[in-house]
Amino acid sequence: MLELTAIVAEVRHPTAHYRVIGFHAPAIAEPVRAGQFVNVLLRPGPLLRRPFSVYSAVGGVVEIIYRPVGEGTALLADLKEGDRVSLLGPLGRPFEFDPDWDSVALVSGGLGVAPMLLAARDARDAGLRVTWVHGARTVTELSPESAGDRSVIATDDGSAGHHGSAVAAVPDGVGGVLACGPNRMLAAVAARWPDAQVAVETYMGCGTGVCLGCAVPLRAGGYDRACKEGPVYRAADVDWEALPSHLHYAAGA
Amino acid sequence: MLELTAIVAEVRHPTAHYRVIGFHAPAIAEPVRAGQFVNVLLRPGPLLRRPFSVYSAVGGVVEIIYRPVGEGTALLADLKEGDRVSLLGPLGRPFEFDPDWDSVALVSGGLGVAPMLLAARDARDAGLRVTWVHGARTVTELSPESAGDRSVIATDDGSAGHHGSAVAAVPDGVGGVLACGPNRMLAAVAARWPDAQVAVETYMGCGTGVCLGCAVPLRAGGYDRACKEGPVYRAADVDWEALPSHLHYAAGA
Amino acid sequence: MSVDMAVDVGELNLRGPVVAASGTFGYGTEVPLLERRALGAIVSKGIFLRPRIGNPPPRIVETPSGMLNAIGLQGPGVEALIRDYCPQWAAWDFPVLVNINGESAVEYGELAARLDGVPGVAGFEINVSCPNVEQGGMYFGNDPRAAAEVTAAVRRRTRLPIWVKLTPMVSDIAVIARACESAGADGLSAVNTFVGMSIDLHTYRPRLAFRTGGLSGPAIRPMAVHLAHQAARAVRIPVIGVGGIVSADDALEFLVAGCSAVQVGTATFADPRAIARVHDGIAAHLEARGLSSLAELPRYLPRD
Amino acid sequence: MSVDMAVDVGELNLRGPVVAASGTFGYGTEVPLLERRALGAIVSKGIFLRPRIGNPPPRIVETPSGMLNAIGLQGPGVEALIRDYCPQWAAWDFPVLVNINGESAVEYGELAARLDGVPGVAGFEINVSCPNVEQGGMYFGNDPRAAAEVTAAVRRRTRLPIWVKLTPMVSDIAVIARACESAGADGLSAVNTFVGMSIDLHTYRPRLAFRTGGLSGPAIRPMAVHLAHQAARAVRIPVIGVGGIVSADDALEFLVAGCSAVQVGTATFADPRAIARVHDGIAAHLEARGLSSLAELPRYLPRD
Ligand SMILES: Cc1cc2nc3c(=O)[nH]c(=O)nc-3n(C[C@H](O)[C@H](O)[C@H](O)COP(=O)(O)OP(=O)(O)OC[C@H]3O[C@@H](n4cnc5c(N)ncnc54)[C@H](O)[C@@H]3O)c2cc1C
Ligand SMILES: Cc1cc2nc3c(=O)[nH]c(=O)nc-3n(C[C@H](O)[C@H](O)[C@H](O)COP(=O)(O)OP(=O)(O)OC[C@H]3O[C@@H](n4cnc5c(N)ncnc54)[C@H](O)[C@@H]3O)c2cc1C
Ligand SMILES: Cc1cc2nc3c(=O)[nH]c(=O)nc-3n(C[C@H](O)[C@H](O)[C@H](O)COP(=O)(O)O)c2cc1C
Ligand SMILES: Cc1cc2nc3c(=O)[nH]c(=O)nc-3n(C[C@H](O)[C@H](O)[C@H](O)COP(=O)(O)O)c2cc1C
Ligand code: FES
Ligand code: FES
Repeated sequence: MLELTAIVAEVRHPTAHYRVIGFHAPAIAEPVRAGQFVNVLLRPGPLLRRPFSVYSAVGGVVEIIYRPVGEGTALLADLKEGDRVSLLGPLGRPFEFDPDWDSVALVSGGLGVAPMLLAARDARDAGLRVTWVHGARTVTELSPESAGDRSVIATDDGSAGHHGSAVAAVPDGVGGVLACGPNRMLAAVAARWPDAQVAVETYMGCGTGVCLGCAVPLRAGGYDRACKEGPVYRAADVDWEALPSHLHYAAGA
Repeated sequence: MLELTAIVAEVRHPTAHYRVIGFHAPAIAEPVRAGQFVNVLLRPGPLLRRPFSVYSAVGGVVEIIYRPVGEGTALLADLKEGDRVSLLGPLGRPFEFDPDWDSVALVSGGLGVAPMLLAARDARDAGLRVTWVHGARTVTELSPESAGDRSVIATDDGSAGHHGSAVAAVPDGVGGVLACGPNRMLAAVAARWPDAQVAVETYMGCGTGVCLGCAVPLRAGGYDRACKEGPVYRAADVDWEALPSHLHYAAGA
Repeated sequence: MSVDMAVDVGELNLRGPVVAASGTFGYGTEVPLLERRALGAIVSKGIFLRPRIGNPPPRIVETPSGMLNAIGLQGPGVEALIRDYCPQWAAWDFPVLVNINGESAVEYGELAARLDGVPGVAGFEINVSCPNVEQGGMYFGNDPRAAAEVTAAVRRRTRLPIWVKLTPMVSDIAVIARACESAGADGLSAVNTFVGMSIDLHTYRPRLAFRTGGLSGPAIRPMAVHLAHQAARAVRIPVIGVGGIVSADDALEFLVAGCSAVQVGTATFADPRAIARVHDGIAAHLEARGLSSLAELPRYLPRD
Repeated sequence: MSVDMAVDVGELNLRGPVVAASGTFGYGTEVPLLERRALGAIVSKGIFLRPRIGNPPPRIVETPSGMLNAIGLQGPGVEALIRDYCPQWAAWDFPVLVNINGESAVEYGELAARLDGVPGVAGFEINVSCPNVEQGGMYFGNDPRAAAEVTAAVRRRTRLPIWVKLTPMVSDIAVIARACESAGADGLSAVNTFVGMSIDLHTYRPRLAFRTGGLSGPAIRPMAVHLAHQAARAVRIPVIGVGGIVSADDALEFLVAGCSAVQVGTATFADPRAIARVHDGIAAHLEARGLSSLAELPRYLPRD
């Protein structure tokens, strides 16, 4: 875990609703793995940092993808090339690739696509075939940058690809399943593939394991820290009933 | 009193330490008179507005002059042409010109020069001869834009003009005296010219007369509101002993 | 807007739930009353029987998301109030409540008696919670017996609505709330400011001449919501929530937490139109949820 | 820097006045200890005799210049603490105090007895002020008799330094402070968090699963400075100021107001180097004023 001041390298708008911002931060870009996150300090701005999954890490630049929904993301959207922010990262446990897998499905809903670009990279590095399955409300939402992999789209309104949930759209016979998205989607993932790895979201105070604010309820009882033992969990290990699912900014996901 | 959203029309740096920012606000620029102020809202920014004397009002643009010393003025310094801020103004009672005067001395220390540009304008409009007397710590500080009027400079360190206080540097025989600057300077003004008009500074909550936060202690007993009955007072009417003089950002004045 | 925003706070029918908080709106006469359509009521600056000059300056300090004030209840006294302000209030189409103060229960009672029946006075807010005066003030609000005594003293002298303004500086606000209810209060304003201090690092002394002041503004909102909720759970009379409201969402937190109405204070300093903004935002929230009146807003109010 | 920053807090000699606040620094082992030269001491996360799972999520909410937390004293219990953390602490060159919690005075005493003499444990901070547990916690801190009883129970079981962490939710902190001093406390940490609530306008229920939480961060600083000052005026033992410190100036306000040391909590979340920054800033302030040691800092501490 590092704390460093990073310079904004670029800002992009891949879709009407989502934005990408890149920070020059080689010391994080180099070690980061899929599923890990950075904690961004905005000053002047809210008291606490804002955690974001690392979306890509190329050429020393750490990218994150977000939707402006509140105080923090509004300030993020104001940042321009050359501005400085403090980053903490890489944080959390990444997705793990089982040597027995020959293929992997990357299942995402809405902004849950955030860790999947890195997951695809790490999967390819591990010699796995990759199937993307992305669920969106309508076709106008982000489609993952799936770079020649097999790719399945599901939309709530049927405006593109499968009509219905991303989970239902996943073809049979995939090896590993990695998922990220609204909690109710992840609960469905857990029902279909108990061994799937899922990246969850919680409110976070510190992102470094000291505050115990990011509690994830476990089926086995008790709580883990999303920022330290998570954010990636074995799907069946999480007590989905007890994990708050009213993360409102993700509702549009 | 108006509340309006004004667009930043220009920013200038007349000296190394001072900055001027102009807001397009004809509805304030037109009626404003010397000694009145505007109350500026900075968002995102501190809870309360920041009051500033109106420095000039030409072509519908209200200018203020300031030194970046704290949270509010730092945000002010970040504003760029085209940005929007909310202004309240014009606020407070202006300097009054006595029809018996034939001339007037404008005595200022440091940023106390702020209301003097307008005072000179109003004085000339009233047909008065104007003498500027400006006190500074050293010659590097702002000299007023005295436009052909008689002008006297006093510096604490003798690096230019009179060596010593602005009050001592005022020539005899001036008609009216209008003054603005650190409270200890204004107390000296009061000692020499009880009838001088002085513009004081206090902390302000509202700027509109409702909070009673801007209390100015009176020789006659009790307190006036700097934002309503002031900020311009007859020098002898203020209880200078009881008026806080530890306005730290003005200490450099 | 088609939403019905009217609310009954005891006997007082307000056209909207947003009230101007005492000490932050003067006597309602200082600033041109823009958008008065949105004003539920005004609570005037705290008054004593006799004129008071208030505390020496500095009287205010800004703090993170808040401010400290130590005005010290500067005011012209009741006779000047009746002469200079009540006639103006009598002409307005919304109620003005007078925030009353005293150094003893008797003084509070006398003030109410003097103002009872004066045209323009629609009710009283008993301030037993001012942290900025040496005598009286917060002392009465700390102690259930004293708070009840003051309330009863006022009750005996007026039939006008009485709100009691509670101090947050207590371990259990429910006890005070019940004491005031039993003594005849028609409503409770929760809460007044929290005591705070700020040190000047140039002088190494308190920044405020009075040394301490009352903390207001968004900083206190989570505490104020909790206290207003505790009060609302403890009594049957309406609670008027106050503390740190800037936006409609802030006001809605108090309303959901069990308050009948809210007061906006410090926010007015930055935005003289804050009350209208909050009022309109509440209406917009209700409309977006398909609710046709404020009364339909869901409340979270488990009873003790 | 040539300034002498060492400070004696009772028997404990700290190399600097800035201490990590309980619950905001974990057990000191989670994050690589950068710049430990600046750490006066660490107070570890609150512990009970037995393991506790803590409260369900959501446990935190951000508020203006502050945050609410309702962690609920999640922890592994004293045996795991002794096994997993104390050995690491024993190797450090600054003291670690254990923040101890119980549901009865007896439990506090047993916890102290179990930890007394364990290498790595330099002292105790008695938490009688946690707002986030159903049993114990703040209840003890509200009542001078209960606070004194807990303090005495711990005093009987250990000769190590004891600080008592005071709750701000009282009308008169001086009374509690004196009660703890008389019962044998070596220092007082002032203050813990303020109770607050925040309402979710989507669910119309409290955002925190525990419903209420403890408010920390800059929002509470003016109140914390006032309470620490009131405590310092009331007792002869050292007071450790805590609440909303982000900068050196914030810390200096507490020190001038009569505190011997300070704790930094929430600020660490945004800036893991906050303690070093505050420490260095205090030293720079002293140097700029020509003071050669922290002891020379002027204090504003009129005695009661
Ligand atoms: C491990 C992790 C990875 C994340 N990755 C991403 C990402 O890749 N892209 C992205 O856009 N966001 C991500 N988030 C969420 C992100 O941290 C911000 O919370 C979110 O972007 C909103 O921030 P804000 O300051 O704009 O909103 P706020 O002003 O804080 O809030 C806006 C709304 O969102 C809700 N909200 C805010 N923060 C959270 C939170 N942490 N959890 C649930 N609800 C919240 C608030 O209740 C409010 O309704 C991640 C969070 C975690 C914990
Ligand atoms: C009627 C009036 C006219 C003014 N005209 C001008 C002007 O023309 N140019 C100008 O630069 N400033 C003027 N001021 C002061 C201005 O309002 C700001 O307070 C000042 O610029 C510092 O603001 P800040 O937010 O940057 O500093 P802050 O972060 O608020 O504070 C920086 C330092 O200044 C002190 N300070 C802040 N505000 C005040 C205040 N109102 N009074 C005393 N001390 C304070 C603080 O204690 C602190 O030490 C005027 C004030 C009044 C009341
Ligand atoms: C400058 C100022 C003066 C106040 N004067 C009074 C008063 O006279 N009587 C009273 O009951 N409350 C007074 N208050 C308290 C407010 O009415 C309100 O309870 C408090 O400020 C919290 O609300 P807010 O955060 O919306 O300001 C005053 C507050 C401020 C800031
Ligand atoms: C997430 C969190 C957990 C805390 N846990 C404890 C605790 O276990 N024991 C305790 O005495 N105080 C605890 N506190 C209170 C802090 O130690 C401190 O008193 C309070 O946060 C005020 O200081 P601050 O504003 O610097 O954070 C906790 C605070 C936070 C924010
Ligand atoms: S966010 Fe603080 S422990 Fe996870
Ligand atoms: S600043 Fe509020 S009355 Fe003058």
